[in-house]
Amino acid sequence: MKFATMLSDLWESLRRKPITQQYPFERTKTPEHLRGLLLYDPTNCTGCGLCVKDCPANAIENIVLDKKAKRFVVRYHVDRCTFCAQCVASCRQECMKLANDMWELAQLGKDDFEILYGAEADVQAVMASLANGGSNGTGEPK
Amino acid sequence: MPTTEPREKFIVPIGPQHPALKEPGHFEFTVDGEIVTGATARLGYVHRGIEKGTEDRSWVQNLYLLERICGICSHSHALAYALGVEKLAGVEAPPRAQAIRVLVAELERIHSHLLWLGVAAHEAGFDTLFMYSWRDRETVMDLLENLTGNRVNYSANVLGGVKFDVSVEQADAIRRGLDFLEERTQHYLTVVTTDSMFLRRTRGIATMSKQQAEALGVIGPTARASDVPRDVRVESPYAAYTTFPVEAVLATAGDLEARFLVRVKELFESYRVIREILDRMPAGDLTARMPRRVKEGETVSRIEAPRGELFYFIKSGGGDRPERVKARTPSMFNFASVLTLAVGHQLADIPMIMAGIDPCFSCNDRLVVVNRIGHEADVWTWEKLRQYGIEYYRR
Amino acid sequence: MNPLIALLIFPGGLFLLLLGLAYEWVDRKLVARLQNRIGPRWFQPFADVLKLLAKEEVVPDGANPFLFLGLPMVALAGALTAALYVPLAGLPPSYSFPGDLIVTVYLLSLMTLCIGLGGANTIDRFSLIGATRTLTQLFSYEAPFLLALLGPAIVVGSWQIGQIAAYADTRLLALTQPVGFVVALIGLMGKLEMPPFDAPEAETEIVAGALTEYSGRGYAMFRLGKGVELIVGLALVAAFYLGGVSDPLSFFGKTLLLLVVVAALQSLFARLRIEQTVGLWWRYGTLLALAQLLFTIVTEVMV
Amino acid sequence: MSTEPLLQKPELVLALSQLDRCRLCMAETLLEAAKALLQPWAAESTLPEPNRMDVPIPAADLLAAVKALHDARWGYLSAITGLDLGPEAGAMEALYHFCMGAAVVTLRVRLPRDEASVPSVCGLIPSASFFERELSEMFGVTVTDTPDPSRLFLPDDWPDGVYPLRKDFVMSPTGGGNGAQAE
Repeated sequence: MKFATMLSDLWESLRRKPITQQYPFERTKTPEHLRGLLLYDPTNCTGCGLCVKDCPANAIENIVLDKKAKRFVVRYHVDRCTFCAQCVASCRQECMKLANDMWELAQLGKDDFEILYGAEADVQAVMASLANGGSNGTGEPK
Repeated sequence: MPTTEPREKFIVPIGPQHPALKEPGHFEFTVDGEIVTGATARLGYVHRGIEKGTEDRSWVQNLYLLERICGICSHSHALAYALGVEKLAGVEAPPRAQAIRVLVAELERIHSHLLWLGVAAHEAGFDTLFMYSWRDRETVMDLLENLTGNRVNYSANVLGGVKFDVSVEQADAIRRGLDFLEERTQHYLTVVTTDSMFLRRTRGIATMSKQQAEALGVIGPTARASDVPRDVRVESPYAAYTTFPVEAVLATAGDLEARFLVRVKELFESYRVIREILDRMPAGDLTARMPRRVKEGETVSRIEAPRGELFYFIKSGGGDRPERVKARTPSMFNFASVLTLAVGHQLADIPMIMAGIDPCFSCNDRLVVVNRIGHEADVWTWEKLRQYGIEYYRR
Repeated sequence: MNPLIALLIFPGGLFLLLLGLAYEWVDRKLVARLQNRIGPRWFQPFADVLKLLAKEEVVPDGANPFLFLGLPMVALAGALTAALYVPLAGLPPSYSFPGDLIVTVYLLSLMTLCIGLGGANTIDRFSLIGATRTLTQLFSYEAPFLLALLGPAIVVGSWQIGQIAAYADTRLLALTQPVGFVVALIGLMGKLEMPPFDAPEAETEIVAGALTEYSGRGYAMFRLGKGVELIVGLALVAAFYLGGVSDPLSFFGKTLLLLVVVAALQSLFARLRIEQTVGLWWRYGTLLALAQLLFTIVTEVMV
Repeated sequence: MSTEPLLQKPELVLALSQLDRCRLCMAETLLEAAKALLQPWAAESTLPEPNRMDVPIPAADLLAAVKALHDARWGYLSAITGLDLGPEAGAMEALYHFCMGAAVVTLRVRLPRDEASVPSVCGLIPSASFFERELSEMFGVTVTDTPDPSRLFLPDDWPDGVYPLRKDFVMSPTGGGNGAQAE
């Protein structure tokens, strides 16, 4: 039946700096496996759509401009994504990767949450068609 | 109460909204004179219809839906589901993946037990222990973030294996983290078992004898605190527990202090198993080929979540969507059986039993409206109920 | 110094309120640092009070509005008048008459009484329970705390705080009456409802205890009253036992030293249930205080 | 492992004390024991998995079967699962899962879809009332003389007669049932 068992802790924490980390001013290095923003490079993508089917949050749309010429544009909804990296596991051609340094993803507007990945020309084409056509948010590739 | 006319039953409501209650639930004790005749609860305030949700998602998507049933045992749910689906599909995850799954499961057990230690200390007003145990919990959460990529929903599993590998540096980081945690846990063990102020709040409270625990079918650490050796890792080892066996930690007293003891001692068991896994990590690849459609059939998958046995029943109709996924979480089971412990007890014992169930349900300071025959409805404060209990025994 | 300024500005009202908040900040900061946290910014208590004063004061139904609004004022007034008889900031007490020790202790417990009544006045279940606990705890620590303060009074042979403080100025009474000092300190923690005696406002069980229904001005006044009570309590114990507070340096030094001890004690223990606190006080607190008194009287008579 | 003698019948006294390491044959011995206990109904029991045994039980004999397992202290009732085989099959199943060690015995009670009713086991296993309440509110199986038939999970204003976990429950696009139980 000891009396003040936490005394050693109190004494030790008096001599140490408080453990709380002042986040915006002090930043620790993000761990290597951290799952941040999704990055997609269309070079060896075959347009199979496995990533679209497997995504639990329907956050990826693979817009197929031209299957043979391998011109694909991925429309990525950051606000729906839960960063589970299932797309990285499902994609057999390893075109999907989650960045481990981009994790402060807050945006001011809702439409900033939509990112179009793909070759420059394709992205412009899709942007144009989106501007007037405005495809709905469903996940199946066109 | 010598009155002869039939006693009607009185409902003693204990309301859903309470600051200490992390999960909202409403409890009603039907009282016949002094004896509690019925105790029931009304849950569902956070019911999200997950079992219905699993029926229109594919096998892969369900993994992430089921992971969000509970914050602190998300990996247990994903592991139970993945093991079940792999059994159905006849796929065996490679040994290295199984070992990593057990590694993350044990890290999550440390995380969950340290969290419970803090919350229970906060319930007893011991805020310093709460602050320190949650500070040390950060170490294990950093380890998990470093290893899996996320602090809470680790999403470590993929059907047929795991997503990442454990590199040598990560293994060393885990070993260093565990050394620090082990020394701290040793300190907490002395605090929990010797601090006189704390023992006044935990020793001899809500005692559950071995027979009661077995009859009620309590599971997990609460059962092991009453010397009932129920631990799915020991009884029916899954994943890599066959190659890295675990001993069940038992205590005999069965009161709140014993439950503290069991959970803190289980931390030491987890440290041992993790070190063993890191030392003898089997080689091999991380995932096995998994068909997109699962053969028809049913299976039961049981694993040991931090709070007790997690029971999954999965039925597949041969398509790429499950027909039925039933997840029975340990807390529902523990809670139902301890509530039945209340039946037959004196109304005067209710504060102790409620305080002992699980700190996040300890609502030992509520207003109780008790109207007995002959008296008009008088409003009892919980203190009055407690004092009434004390005098009742003195008579 | 004309009495109005003394009453309103310097050792009286404004200075006391701000000092009370400053001491409350020191206490919260110390407890945080002992728990390895950073703790609040230096102006946090002032910001809290300002915010509360700006907020609307809601009178819950089922509570008598006159009583509900009046009690905080009486509580703050009680605490402030108690401060008149106590030597503050190195100055002798602004007013003192024989027997003002009993009046001061009574005025301080008047404040706790107001908190209890404030809680009992509403029909909200949490504040009802909080009120019963506050009042039970009030009757449990009152006796030992008063007995512990009587020790030095007997040695000095007068009940006037001013004289006791002057007498105790050069002698360290804590050495001659160590038990009395310990009981007084623990009694002070009981009076201020600091853990382990914070059952009346156990936030995990009954939200904010008796003050659950209070908001806006009423709650701010209770908070200020508690700050003043902290100052008065510390000043009393320091004046009696730690060798007087005749100059500002020793006043602030000694009271802050006591505050450090109290903060350490606060963060060391778990909260006791209400019947355990009462049991602790009546069994150990009172007996120790009586033993100390007996010992002092015996030595007084012999010498 | 509670090792006091499991069964009184001499030929079935199992040498549980020397707990050998191979769990599978342990599970088999446990399943044998359970099979012996459930003799009258165990005729058409199947073994879908090495450590699992399914025993179809008519609703009327459910109490007798549960009593047999409970009195011999064979494991504990781990869960009750409701299973809707679909409107075409016109049948539903209530599965009572008993677990002991690595063995799992499931008592399968086949029920007609429209007025499915099952006796309550709360008399033997008091803590089963939660499972029965969930079964009744999610599948519409009326559990006779269960101590507390009130709802456990669904909100109070949930329309009666609508059972969300049935196959023909129409999930409205905004989530949550629109009460359309396409019978």
